[in-house]
Amino acid sequence: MSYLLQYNYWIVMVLMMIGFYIVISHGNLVKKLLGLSIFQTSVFILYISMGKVEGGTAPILDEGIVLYSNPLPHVLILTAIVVGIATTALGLALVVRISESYGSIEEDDIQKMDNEQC
Amino acid sequence: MTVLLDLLSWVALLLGSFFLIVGSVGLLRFPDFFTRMHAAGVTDSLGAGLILFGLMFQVDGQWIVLFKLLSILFFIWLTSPASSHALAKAALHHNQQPLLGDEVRNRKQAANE
Amino acid sequence: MGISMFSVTTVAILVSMILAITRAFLGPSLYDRVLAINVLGTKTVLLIAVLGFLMGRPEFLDIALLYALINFISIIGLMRFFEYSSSRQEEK
Amino acid sequence: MTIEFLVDIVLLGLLALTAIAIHKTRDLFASIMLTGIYSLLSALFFIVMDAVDVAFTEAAVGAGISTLLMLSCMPLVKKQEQPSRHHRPLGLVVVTLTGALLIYGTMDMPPFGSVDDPIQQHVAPRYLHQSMDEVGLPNVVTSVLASYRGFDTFGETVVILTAGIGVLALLGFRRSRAQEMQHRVPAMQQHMILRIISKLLIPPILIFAFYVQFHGDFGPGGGFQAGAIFAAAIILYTMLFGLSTARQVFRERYIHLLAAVGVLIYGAVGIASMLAGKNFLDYDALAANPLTGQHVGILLVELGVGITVAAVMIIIFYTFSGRLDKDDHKEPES
Repeated sequence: MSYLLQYNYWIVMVLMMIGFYIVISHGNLVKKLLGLSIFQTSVFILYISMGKVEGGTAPILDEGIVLYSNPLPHVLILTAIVVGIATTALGLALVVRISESYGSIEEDDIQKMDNEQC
Repeated sequence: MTVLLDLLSWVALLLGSFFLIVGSVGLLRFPDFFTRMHAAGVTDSLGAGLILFGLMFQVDGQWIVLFKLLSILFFIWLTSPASSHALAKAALHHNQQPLLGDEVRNRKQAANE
Repeated sequence: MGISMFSVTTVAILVSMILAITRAFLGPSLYDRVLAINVLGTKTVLLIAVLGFLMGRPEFLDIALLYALINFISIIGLMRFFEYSSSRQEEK
Repeated sequence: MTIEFLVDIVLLGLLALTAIAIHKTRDLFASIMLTGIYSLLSALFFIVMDAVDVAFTEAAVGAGISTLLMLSCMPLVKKQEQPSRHHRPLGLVVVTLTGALLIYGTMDMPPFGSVDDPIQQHVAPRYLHQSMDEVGLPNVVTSVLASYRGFDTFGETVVILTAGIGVLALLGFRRSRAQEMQHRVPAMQQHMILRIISKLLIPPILIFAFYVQFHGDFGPGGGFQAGAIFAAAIILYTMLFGLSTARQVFRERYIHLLAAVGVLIYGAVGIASMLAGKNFLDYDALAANPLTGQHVGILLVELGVGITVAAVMIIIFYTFSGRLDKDDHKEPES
């Protein structure tokens, strides 16, 4: 039973590794960004899971409620999500520039063109 | 009074849940895109409507909650037909023909369109 | 706490979400997937609303409202860019 | 176990399935859609974990804006992914090993959801018990975000501004006329019903954005979310009526200016509190009564964040779609 309580963390690790695997195994740059965002979201899930208190409620103070979940991870992740989209946007801008210069967003093609130029 | 409200909630929520599941089974089982669209409509209109109505009986004097539920309902009922219509139109323009037993009727409808 | 009406509804919504997400995974054409996502979005809105009541803090319905809105906008985005890029691919 | 536990398990299972489906799908459009579903499911998960503010942000930013940005650059790239020529068994080995090590690491973690976890002992009780006296806002997340960790949030806002500048630096320059003619996205002229419905909806969405902005002290919401919602409304307008029309309504020049103004407001509040003799971003100095000072400070700071986020998101979307739809050769006078 006590191991079942770690279930959240296990799934988070699995998600993280799927994201990681997408980043390293796919040659397509957009797909790599998608993998990165999966990785990112699973880190968010890990943080938020740690902040949960059994029987607690959302950290918005109200009369008659004593147990709240931890607000600190929420703050960290809230800003991280917005920074995450900033990095995604920058990555996409790079992908667009690459596709305009090389005509492809596949890693293999880009590598080949680079080798031919040398 | 509360018993009556609870009863109404139970009925609305159970019916809503039933329609949600029926709609999803249809979405999964129907043979082509346009029939699936029909199944999806059940979820959006009856399922969402009944569940939100069921919740409305439970607001317990918090009028702001009632207002929010009503605006969600308004929003869903306004947007989902619009997006379904646009989706059907887009699908039809991109060679997704409805699957019909009667091929002639199919042609006729396409001509009328 | 016993069986409350909210928990029954939650389970029903979860079941129907699983069915709809299967269609999104299978969906032969892209339109099937868009349709499944649209339905899934509506169900998410409902689930957020019901969870608010289940946890006894229904004032968080703002999130459900936001989701209804974002769902609509992203469906429009999907259709717009899909139509455009498929028409461009046909030209080539 | 309770119903919440069931929801938790089902959502995590669905998340894992969605991630695997993203890996399997070759069609990039479908992958992006599945990523949208993934964000949506994680937003739901955050609600179950009581993180309503995070769920709000994830729904607005992760599921909304991020998906739209991904989609808006899709016409520029090929729709289908090429199968990678060399299989990478090494990658699988690395991933499995790392995953196994991480899971081994979780064995030492304190049990999930317990009140005695080390994480619950440190600063969290102080925030929960004393923020009402020190800051005076019911939403603890907002008081930590804008007041206790105000300097951190200032940094995040600057990061967002930097990302906007970076995207402009990469893609902002104009291209030759011939290239421009190649990429032309027509506005969605044939979708009359969508246009009318959206016209009806955009004003309520903007009002909702303001509600989220100013209600953030008392419920879930705040500058980040409100900015994203505001931007989403304008993106909706841009998609339906074309970039040139949108550029006439929301001039690019002013939006560029606003992105900087948001950060300036934030910084100015900090400087003001320094001039009043306290630390940078110590809002107690802004009014005679510390609580009033906190209120004013948080309101201004959140406003700055909201303005910057909205402006940067609009800039990024304009830049991406300006890359494709140059249907505006009659550029509004510059």
